[in-house]
Amino acid sequence: MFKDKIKELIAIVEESNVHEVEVSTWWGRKIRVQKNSSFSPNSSSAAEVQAGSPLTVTTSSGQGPEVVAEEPVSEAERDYSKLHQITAPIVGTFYRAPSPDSAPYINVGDKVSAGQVICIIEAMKIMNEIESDANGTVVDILVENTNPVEYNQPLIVVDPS
Amino acid sequence: MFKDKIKELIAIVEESNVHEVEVSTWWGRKIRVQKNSSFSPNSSSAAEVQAGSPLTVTTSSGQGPEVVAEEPVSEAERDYSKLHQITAPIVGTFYRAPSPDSAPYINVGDKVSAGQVICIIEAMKIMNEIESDANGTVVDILVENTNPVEYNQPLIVVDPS
Amino acid sequence: MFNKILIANRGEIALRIIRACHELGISTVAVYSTADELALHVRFATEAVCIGPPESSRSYLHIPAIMSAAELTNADAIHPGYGFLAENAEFAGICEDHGITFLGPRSETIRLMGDKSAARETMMKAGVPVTPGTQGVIHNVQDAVREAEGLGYPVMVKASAGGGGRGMRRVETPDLLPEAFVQAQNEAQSAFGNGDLYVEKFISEPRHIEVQVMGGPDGKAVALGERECSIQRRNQKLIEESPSPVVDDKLRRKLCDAAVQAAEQVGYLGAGTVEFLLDNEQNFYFMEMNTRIQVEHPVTEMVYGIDLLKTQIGVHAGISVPAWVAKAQLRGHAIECRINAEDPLHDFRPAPGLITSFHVPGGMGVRVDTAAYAGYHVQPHYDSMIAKLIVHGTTRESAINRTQQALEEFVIEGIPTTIPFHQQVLADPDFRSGRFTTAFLESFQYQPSEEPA
Amino acid sequence: MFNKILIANRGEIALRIIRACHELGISTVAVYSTADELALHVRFATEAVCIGPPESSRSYLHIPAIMSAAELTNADAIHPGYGFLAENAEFAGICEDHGITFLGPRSETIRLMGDKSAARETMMKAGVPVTPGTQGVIHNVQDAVREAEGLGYPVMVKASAGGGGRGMRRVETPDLLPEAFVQAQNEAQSAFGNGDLYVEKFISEPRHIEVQVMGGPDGKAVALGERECSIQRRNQKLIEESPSPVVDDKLRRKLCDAAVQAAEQVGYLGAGTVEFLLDNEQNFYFMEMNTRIQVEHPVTEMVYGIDLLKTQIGVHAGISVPAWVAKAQLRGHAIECRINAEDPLHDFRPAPGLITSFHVPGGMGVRVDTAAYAGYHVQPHYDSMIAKLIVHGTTRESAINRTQQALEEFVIEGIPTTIPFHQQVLADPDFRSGRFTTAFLESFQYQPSEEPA
Repeated sequence: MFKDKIKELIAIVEESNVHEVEVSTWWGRKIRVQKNSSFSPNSSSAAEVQAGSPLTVTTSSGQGPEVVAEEPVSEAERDYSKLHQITAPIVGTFYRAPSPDSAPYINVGDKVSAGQVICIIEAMKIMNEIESDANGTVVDILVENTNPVEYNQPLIVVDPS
Repeated sequence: MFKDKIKELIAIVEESNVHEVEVSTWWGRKIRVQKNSSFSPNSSSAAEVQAGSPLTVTTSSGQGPEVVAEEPVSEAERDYSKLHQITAPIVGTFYRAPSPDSAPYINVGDKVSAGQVICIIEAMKIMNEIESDANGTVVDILVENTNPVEYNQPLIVVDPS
Repeated sequence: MFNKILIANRGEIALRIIRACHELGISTVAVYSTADELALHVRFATEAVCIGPPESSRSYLHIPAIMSAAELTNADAIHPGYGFLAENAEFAGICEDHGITFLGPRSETIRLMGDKSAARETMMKAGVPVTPGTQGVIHNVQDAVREAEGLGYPVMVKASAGGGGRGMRRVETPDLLPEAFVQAQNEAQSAFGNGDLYVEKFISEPRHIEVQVMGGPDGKAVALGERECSIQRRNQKLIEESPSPVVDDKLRRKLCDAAVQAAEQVGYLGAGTVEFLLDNEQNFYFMEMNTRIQVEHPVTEMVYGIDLLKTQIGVHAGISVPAWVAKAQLRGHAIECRINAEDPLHDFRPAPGLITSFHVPGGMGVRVDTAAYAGYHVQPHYDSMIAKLIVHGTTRESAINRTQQALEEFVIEGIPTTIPFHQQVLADPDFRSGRFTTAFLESFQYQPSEEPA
Repeated sequence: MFNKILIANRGEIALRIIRACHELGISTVAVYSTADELALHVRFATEAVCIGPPESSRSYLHIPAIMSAAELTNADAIHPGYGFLAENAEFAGICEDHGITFLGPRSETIRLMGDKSAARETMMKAGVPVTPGTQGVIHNVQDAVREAEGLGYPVMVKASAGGGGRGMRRVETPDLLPEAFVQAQNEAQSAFGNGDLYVEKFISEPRHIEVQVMGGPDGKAVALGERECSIQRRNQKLIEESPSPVVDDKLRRKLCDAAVQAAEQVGYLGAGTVEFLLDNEQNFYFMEMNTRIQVEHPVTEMVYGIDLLKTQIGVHAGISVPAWVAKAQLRGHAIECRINAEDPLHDFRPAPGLITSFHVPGGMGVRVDTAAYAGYHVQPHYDSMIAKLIVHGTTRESAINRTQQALEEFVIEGIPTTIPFHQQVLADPDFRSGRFTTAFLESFQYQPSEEPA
C-alpha cells in the first residue's frame, strides 16, 4: 500500500508538469517526489522517503536525487516491484499444502495459471483455497508455511512474462 | 521583522545554489522563497507568503511566480522597502513636537542628519527625544501625532540618496 | 485480568481503549482497514493487523476477519467500542463460542434490548416507567381511538417494527386519528413489511436524559448520574453535559434508581446507558438501553472522577465494581462538543479530506479525545467525528466559558468542522440558560461567521 | 472585577493566565519581545504590544517598557506569572504607585520574604517550625563550635547573604568545623562581599514538601494541601506530585496549619507557596516562601478541582476566597512532568531550535499546558521549559501508569527534550515506591535509549 502510494506519486509527477509533490504525516512517513530541476524535464525522477516531520524548513538542493528509506526495503521486495504479486485476500494462517503430509500446491519455478489454487489461508477453522490471479512463473514465495498473514500481504511473486 | 525575514530568505536563496526555502508555522505565516526553475538560475526570485499550514501536500508548479499576501501590505510600505526606516526604540506615545504649541521637529521633505531629534516618545511620563540614525530626506511620517507606538515600529521613512 | 485485548474499532474510541488497556498493563491489538494504515490506533497499539479494504462491511464489520485477527494474535478479549459491531448480538455470541471475552453484555442481553417491544415489556416488569401506551399491537381504528382516549391527546401512532421516524404519526385530536392510523399502517407495511401499530402518549417538550450504569459480575449494578443529551440534530447528539441543568438531587436519585432496576432486571454486565425522555413536569419514561460504552461517556468520567473504560474492563475480568466507584460524588460540571468533519454551512454534509494543521487546546479542565493530527486524512468511509472536546468547570457557567475559550484555541485547517457551530450554540442565551428541549436545534439558526474560520 | 489584565510574561504561563482571564470575561494584553512575534500568547491575547528586543533585560524584565504598555492599553492590573518580575518588590511597588493592581502580594511582603533571615525570624514569631540554628550571625569559630554542640552534628555553616550553594559547608564532626568555617567565610566574603555566617542543623535525607496557600483580602488564608517536589536536579524541579506519597492526613493537617499561620502572620494576599524540608521522622522545617503562582500549581488544581489562577485573580479584585475552595477535598493523585528543550544525554544542556512536529497526548486525566506547536522555534533567550504534562489518576500508581502512557504518545521532533528522561524516572522502582529524597536524581542514571526517540 505504501509502495503503491510512492509509485502513484511518481506516476503523477512524471505525467504532469508539476515538478514536486510531497505527502507526509507527523508520525508516519514523508514521501517527496520531485523532478530534478538540474536535469531536463522528464529525464529523471527521484523518490525521497523520510521519517516525517510536518514541515517547516524544506531545503532541496540542486544536486542529484537522494533516496532515504525509513523502513529498509528488502532487496527481494525491491527486485519484485515490477513483477506481479499475489496478495492475501483475507487475514489468517498461510499453508502451502492442503495437509501436513501433502506436497505444496506450488514451488518456485512452477508455472501457474489464473484460477489455480496456490495456497490455503485458514480463518476461523475454515480452509480457504487461494487462487492465482495471473498466469506466469512462480519467482518467490514470501511467507513461511503456517505463518499468519494480514489482509493485502504479498504472498507469492509471479513473473508473467 | 516579518519583512526582514522575507528579505533575509530571499538573500539566502539568491546567494546559494539552493532553489527553495520554506518556513512556516501553523498559525503564523508561511514564507516560501523559491527560484523559478523555468528561468535560468539567479535570473529571478519569488517571495510567496501564505496563511500557513504545517505542510502535507506541497505542489509547486513550474509556472510563473505567485505572490499571495496574508496581510495586505500597504502600497506605502511596499514602496519604502528599499528606503531607510527609523523605528521606535521604546514603547510609548509618539509626539511630533516638543509641546502642543510647538512646530513639529520634522516634516516631509525636510533634510535630516544622524543625531538630529525627529520626535518624542513618552513612556512613564518621561519625554524621550528620538534621534535620526541616518542622513537623508524625510519621505514619510508613518505615525499620527499622540498615537501609541510599539517597540521596533517604523516611524519615519528617510531617503538616504 | 486479561493479557491482550483486540480492539474491533478505529478512531478516538480505539485510542481511548488502548490507553485504558496500557494503563492496566494489558497489551493491545489494533485491527485496521487499508484506509487506516496511518491511523493513530495502529501506531499506539502493541500490535496491529490489517483486516481488509476500506469498506466497513469488509473490514471493521467483517466478523471472520476480526475473529481471525484475534486468534492469530492470541487475544483473550475483544473490545467493540461503539458503532460497528458493538451492539451486534451475533458477534457477541461468536466471541462467547470461541472462548474470547466480548467486552460488552451477554449476547442475549444485546438481543433483548435491541427489540423495542421486548425491552419495553422487560422495563415494565422491572418497575421502570415507560411511556404510557397500548399493551401490544392495535388492530383497528376503533381500538386505537379507545386507547388514545385513555392516554389523552396528543398521542403517537407508531409502527411496532419502526425506526428512523417512518411509520410514525403525531395525532393532536381524536378526529385526526383515523386518517393518521391508516397512513402509518400503510407506511409501516411498505417500509418494514409489517403493518403492526401501537399507540403511545406523546411526550411534549421532552429532554433526552440518560443514565450511565455499570453492571458487575455479581449481578449488582451501579448508576453514575445522568447526561443531558437534548442538543441533537436529526437524532445525532452534538453536545452532551453532566449533570443536566434541570435534574436536582432528588430527581437524580429517582433516575439512578430506575436505571439500576433496569440493569439488574436483565443481569446487565459492563457499561451501559439507560435513555429516558424527561417531560416538562419532571416525569421520565424509558426510551431504550444502549448496550455499549457511549461516545459521550467522558462527561460522566469528568464529573465523577472515574475511568469508565478501566472499570468496564475490570468487571468483564470478573472484578466487582469497586466501592469507591459506587460512592463517587458529583463534582462540578462537564460539557462535551463533538467536533465533526462536517460543513455546518451546507447542511452538515461530511467533509472528508486532509487536515493541514491541527492544534488542540489545553490547560485546566480541558480534555481532548481524538485520533486526528496534522497530516491526517479524514476518510470518507467512516463516521465524520474527528475529536471530542470535553471540558470541566466548577459550575455550568464556568464550564461553558472554558469550553468557549477552548473552542477559540482549537485550530483545524484543511477541512470544515463543527467548531464554529459549537461556538454559536454556546453563546446562545437559551442554551446558556439551560432551558431547552430536544427541539432546540430545529429552531437554532447557524450564522456564517464574518471572518474566515 | 478587572476589565483588562496585562500579562508581563511569556510561554505557557502567559497562556494559562490568558485562559483564566477570558473565562472570567476579562480582556488581556500580551507583551512580547521581537523574538516572540510568533508566540501563542501573542496570538491568543485580546491585544499584544511589542516591548523590546529578545534580551529579557530589555523586554520582559524592562519595567518602563511594561508600564508603558500597561498605560497605553489602559490595563487595570498586571499579572507577572512566575520568573521575570514575579518576585520583584520594586516592580510591585511601581504598580502600586501607578494605581495598577499587581497580581501578587504587597511589595513589602515580597521584600520581607526575599530576605532569608528576616523571613526566618517572621516564621519563628508565627510559631512555624524552622530549621534549628543560631539566632543571628556567628562571629568566630569558638561560637560556632559551641552552637553546633547544642544543635547536634551534622550541621550546615551558611552565609547569611547566601544563595546558589555558595558560602555553604556541611560539617559532619566537631574537628572539621574550624576549617569549614574559615572556608565558608572566605567564600561568602568574596562572593557576596559579606562574610556573615550562621549555623543550622543539617536535615538528613530530606524531602522537599511545599504547601499551596491563598490569602484573601480579609487577611485570612487557606491552604490547599501539599506538593511533593523532591525530584530535583541542581535545585531545578523536574517532577512534582500532589499529594506526597509520605504525607498522611494528620501530617497534612499540620503542614497546612503551619502554612496558614505563615501566610496570616504577614497578611499574605493572593497565591503563594510555603516550602518545607521534611525529615525522615516526619518533622518539617520552614525553608522559604515563594510569593508567586508556581510552575507546579496544576497538580494542586487537579486533585482539589480548583482553578488557582481564577481564585487568585478574584482575591486581588477584593473577593474573599470562596467557602467551597476552603472546603475542597483531595481527590486522587496528580503528577507533573516538566518537558524541557534540554538534552538529557549531554548534561541537560538547553537545546533551543525548531520544533518540526508536536503531537500532544490526550484523553482521561491528561492535561497539557504549553505554548509550543509544530513550527515553533524554541528561543535561546529564555527558559527551556516548553510544556508541562499534568496527569491525574485515582491512585498514585494509576497516575504514574497514565503518565507513562501519555509520555509515550507525546511526540516532539526537531529538538531533544526531557521526555525520555521522564519515562525512565517513572519506571524506576524507587520512584514508584515513593521512597526517595531530594538526593534521588544524584544517584539516578539516565540511560540513552536503544532506539531513536
